Amino acid sequence: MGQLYNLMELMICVASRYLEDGKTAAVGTGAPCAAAMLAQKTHAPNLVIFFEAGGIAPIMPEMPISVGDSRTFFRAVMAGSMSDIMATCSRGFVDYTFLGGAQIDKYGNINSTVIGDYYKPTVRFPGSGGANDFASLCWRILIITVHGKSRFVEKVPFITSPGYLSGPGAREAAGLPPGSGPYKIVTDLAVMGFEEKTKEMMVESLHPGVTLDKVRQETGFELAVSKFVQTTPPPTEQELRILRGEVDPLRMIIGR
Amino acid sequence: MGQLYNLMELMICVASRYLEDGKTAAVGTGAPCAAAMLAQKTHAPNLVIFFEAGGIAPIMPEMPISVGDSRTFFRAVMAGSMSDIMATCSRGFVDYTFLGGAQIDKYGNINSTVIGDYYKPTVRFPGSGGANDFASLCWRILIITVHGKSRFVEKVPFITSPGYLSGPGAREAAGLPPGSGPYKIVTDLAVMGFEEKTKEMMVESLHPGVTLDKVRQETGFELAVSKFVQTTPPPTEQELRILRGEVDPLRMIIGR
Amino acid sequence: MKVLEQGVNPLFMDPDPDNAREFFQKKSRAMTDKRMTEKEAVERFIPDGCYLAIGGFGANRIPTAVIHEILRARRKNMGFLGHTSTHDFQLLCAGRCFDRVDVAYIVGLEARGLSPNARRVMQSGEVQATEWTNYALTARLRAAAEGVSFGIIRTMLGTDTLKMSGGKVVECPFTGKKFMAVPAIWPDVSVIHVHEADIYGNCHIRGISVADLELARASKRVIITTERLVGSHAIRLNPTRTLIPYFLVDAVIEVPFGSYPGNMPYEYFSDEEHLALWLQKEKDPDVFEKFLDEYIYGVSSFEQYIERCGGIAKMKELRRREALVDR
Amino acid sequence: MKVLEQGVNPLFMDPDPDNAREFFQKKSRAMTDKRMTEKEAVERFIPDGCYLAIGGFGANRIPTAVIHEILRARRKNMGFLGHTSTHDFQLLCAGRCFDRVDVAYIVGLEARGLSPNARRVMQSGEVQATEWTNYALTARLRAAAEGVSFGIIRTMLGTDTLKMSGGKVVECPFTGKKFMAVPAIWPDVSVIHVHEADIYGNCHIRGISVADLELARASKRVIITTERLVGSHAIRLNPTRTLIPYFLVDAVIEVPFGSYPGNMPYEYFSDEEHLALWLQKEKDPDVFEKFLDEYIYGVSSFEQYIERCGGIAKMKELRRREALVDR
Repeated sequence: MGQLYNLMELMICVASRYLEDGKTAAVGTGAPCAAAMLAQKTHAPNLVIFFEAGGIAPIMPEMPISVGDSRTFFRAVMAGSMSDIMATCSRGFVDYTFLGGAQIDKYGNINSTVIGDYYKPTVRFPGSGGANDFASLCWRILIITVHGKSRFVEKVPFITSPGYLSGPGAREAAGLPPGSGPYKIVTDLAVMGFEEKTKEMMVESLHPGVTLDKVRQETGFELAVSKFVQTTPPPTEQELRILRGEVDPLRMIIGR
Repeated sequence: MGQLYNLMELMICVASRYLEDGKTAAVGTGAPCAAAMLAQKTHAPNLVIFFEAGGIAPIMPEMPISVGDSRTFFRAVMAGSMSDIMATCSRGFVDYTFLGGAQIDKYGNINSTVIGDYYKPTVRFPGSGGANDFASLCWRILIITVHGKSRFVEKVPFITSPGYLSGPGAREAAGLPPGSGPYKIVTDLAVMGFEEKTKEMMVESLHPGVTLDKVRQETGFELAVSKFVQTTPPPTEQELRILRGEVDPLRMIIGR
Repeated sequence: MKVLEQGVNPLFMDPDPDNAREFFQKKSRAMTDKRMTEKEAVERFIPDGCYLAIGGFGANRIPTAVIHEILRARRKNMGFLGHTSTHDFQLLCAGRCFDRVDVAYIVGLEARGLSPNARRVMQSGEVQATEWTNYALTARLRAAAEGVSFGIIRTMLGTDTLKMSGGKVVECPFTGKKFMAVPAIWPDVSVIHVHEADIYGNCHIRGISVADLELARASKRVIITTERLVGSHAIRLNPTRTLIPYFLVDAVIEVPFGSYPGNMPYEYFSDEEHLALWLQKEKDPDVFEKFLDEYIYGVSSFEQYIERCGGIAKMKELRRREALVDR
Repeated sequence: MKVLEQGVNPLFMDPDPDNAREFFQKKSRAMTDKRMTEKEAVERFIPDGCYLAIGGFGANRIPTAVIHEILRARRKNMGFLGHTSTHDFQLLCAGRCFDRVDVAYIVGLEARGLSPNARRVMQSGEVQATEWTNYALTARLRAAAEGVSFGIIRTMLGTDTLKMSGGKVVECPFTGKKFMAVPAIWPDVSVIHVHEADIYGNCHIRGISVADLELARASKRVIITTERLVGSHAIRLNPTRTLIPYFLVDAVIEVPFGSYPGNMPYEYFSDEEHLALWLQKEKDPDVFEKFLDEYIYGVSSFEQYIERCGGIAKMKELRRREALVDR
């Protein structure tokens, strides 16, 4: 299998399938942007892409390297402002957002700020950027990240961006918009959703050749498992051809 | 005297003298705009004019008929928005504003909303428009109006736009920016300022041929009088020539 | 949040952003051809009783064609956002279309004088009013555009405008100072006239935008009338110019001279003679009724209205006035 | 105003709008020639200890020339608004210019990776930080631009980002719902790179404005670097395009290729090779020191820096990259 596609290609192809046609998505650079562009070129030609710095619905000639570079508003419908983009998310106009992050816990909370003491951190990460804003305001949060015990932890030491926080009802209690929250997490091993009642992370499909034990080994907490665990359909030839030929010909992302 | 200039011309010329060069002024249409344009063409060439609908520093080819018409941003420095203009006033960037109004009281409070019961008014006026906003946010409020007992009342029945409200300290107590407030009132009879301690309206200069008794007759409350009441210098030939020839050649305002 | 003081008059619209979010979540984001006629737009998006807002500034860049259609459709019991309204308000009063209004500026036509009929309507006691200011209403739209339930300004404080409003005075949690909190407002529908739009509703406005950026974002439905339709490439060629993106828009109507008798910046000046005629005819209700029949109710289209007002000759004259030739 | 919850970290700037009003009241409104050199601008408007903000978006439309000059002037103990900052933050860390930072996005260069030196600086514990988000900082600037002491948003809620911020959770006086209140911030000085400006400081920006509309209005002093100077007639011919009016601006510096090595929309793309070189050289502090001497401290002007980076040939190559010829 490994010869047919690499794990980054797998993650991008699988993630792209969750973006519905005719919906709106706020994305960052890297894999999330690649997944959104791939969706546009396959099943979701009318997917509307927003970038936090102001770009709306660009016709991207190539992968942007920054969410504020000129590719993010090339032949766009509008080149606006951060204030306008975030306000649009706040009004409920943006259906999906696509995030990464250093660490994630069972409620889908993300840490991209620090590891160790905040005032003298062992590791300082960039912080929220626009991630907390998108995770608060967009309807459905998608996350792409590689699996690993140090990344998938019981409770993140610092909640940079909100998942379901401490569990059911916690987002609403905190003042976040009702009906919003983490939706799917796509890793190099599996796709996880969230259990309806408990809001805990739940394995929904295993990538080809991956066992549930393997996923559990790479996860730092007790994973719920869907009654209907499936095998993730592998990337199709068409997906791979478009991803390699049109979305990321320079292999900026899939070459990593 | 009446042959040399009419009372509207007198009011406009006198009012224009209070606008300093290099300062900013938010003005409405009619006499206030004429006074500001006259000031620009005489002693204050660098007076910067703002219009509430978004025009900043236009080179006005003629008197605007609306604060939102195309003359208010003809060859302007910026054609912006109401939000931006009001925000600029709120930040303290606008030195003067120039208002009219149906009624005014001894503290410089203005009524331009209703006479009689609010819910079934005897007379309904336009309301605040941007007047309350300018009177709240600009540093110095100038008012042009004709004198009369029914206009100059002890206490306006409805405070549309704030003067000194109930007296010393009242603006600050209400939450309005410290240091702002009514500055001068120019009528067809006199120029009034406000007494430093009491914040009450005070006669500062009488127009040529006007007696203090006449002003008192036309005022519905006890007017304070400055120790140094002067006679208002009449419009100069230059002021009249420019007002009639360049500012209002169609006599839209001075013809009233 | 501690409320130190508050207005006594009602809010006509729900200030809850989550109800607005629910509506906007369901609104289509599809880039479809949204062209239709004034009649269709009023039929589909402006029912009796809805809360309406008009873009532009009273008699500048106003969507006259749609307002005339609202009168011809005999719409009643509407709510209205009386924000910088002049001729638009005068028209809706002529049709007795609304029974409640958020007031910042009404019944007046600026330097032109006051509308006798609009005053009759507002003095009848039949219209419920809540008082605000131009900036307060802009701030209410801005808060709605930002998806929050209120905005913070420093005006209205200490006045009867505040007492007769629906606003509240609050204390800043950082400075302890007093500020005016005004509730967000999401109008049911707004109608905005622009210079250029494509068939999807991406819009350009030349000159001041007044409060239309905020209005288009706050409104649940947006009807665009445009001087001219342009190809989508004209939008994508210069996305910096887009003020209103397509996904906010529900209807696009091409209406040349659409702001007549108002001013359209860079296109044509206002018809002051016609606007003066309105103020004169309004003095006598019977005379005014005949006037309305002649110019609105007895007219089948905006084009016919333009003809009755002098047609292309008049339009050419107003273009000359606007262009300031010889200056 | 009832505070339900609040962050524990300090505000680095005074949120009182009346102190800002006092400053802005005294600021000149005169339309004077504001051209000067980077050296003069830094000398006059960017003293040790001041609170600085940078326009654009990290490595897009950034005022590189002035940032280099800040390093050469050995500025210390500054405050910094870490809003969408990438290469700008990397530069200021290289100069160890600041000791306090409001954080939304720092130490990273987006898809390019993380800055080893910036991480060393931030992990040293020598820099005081307060945590925010991109929108929270935009909202803080927006509140300042509106002349009020706080703004209302719906993000940060429920997270440690809130706990480590200086924000407060409040209850809406209209709906009773929880919102995030963020304090206004008026930076001492901001530096913004634009496409066109006249000698008075009226500015055009092509493409996204990011948060520069709010930033220019919130800042007490504004330094503009511009790709090219244009005559004032070019501004007055199309006032709709003006994003930053002259009276906000204190200095205008013409710097062609001024955003290099960053991207300047419609002009030239970012120099990814040079930005990659930074990340590589930063790994070893000694190597990095020599690198800084070669490209910044040992260089007398931005023009000389451009020369060392490949001069006009490189610029032509980046223009080609930006223009997307053959696509």
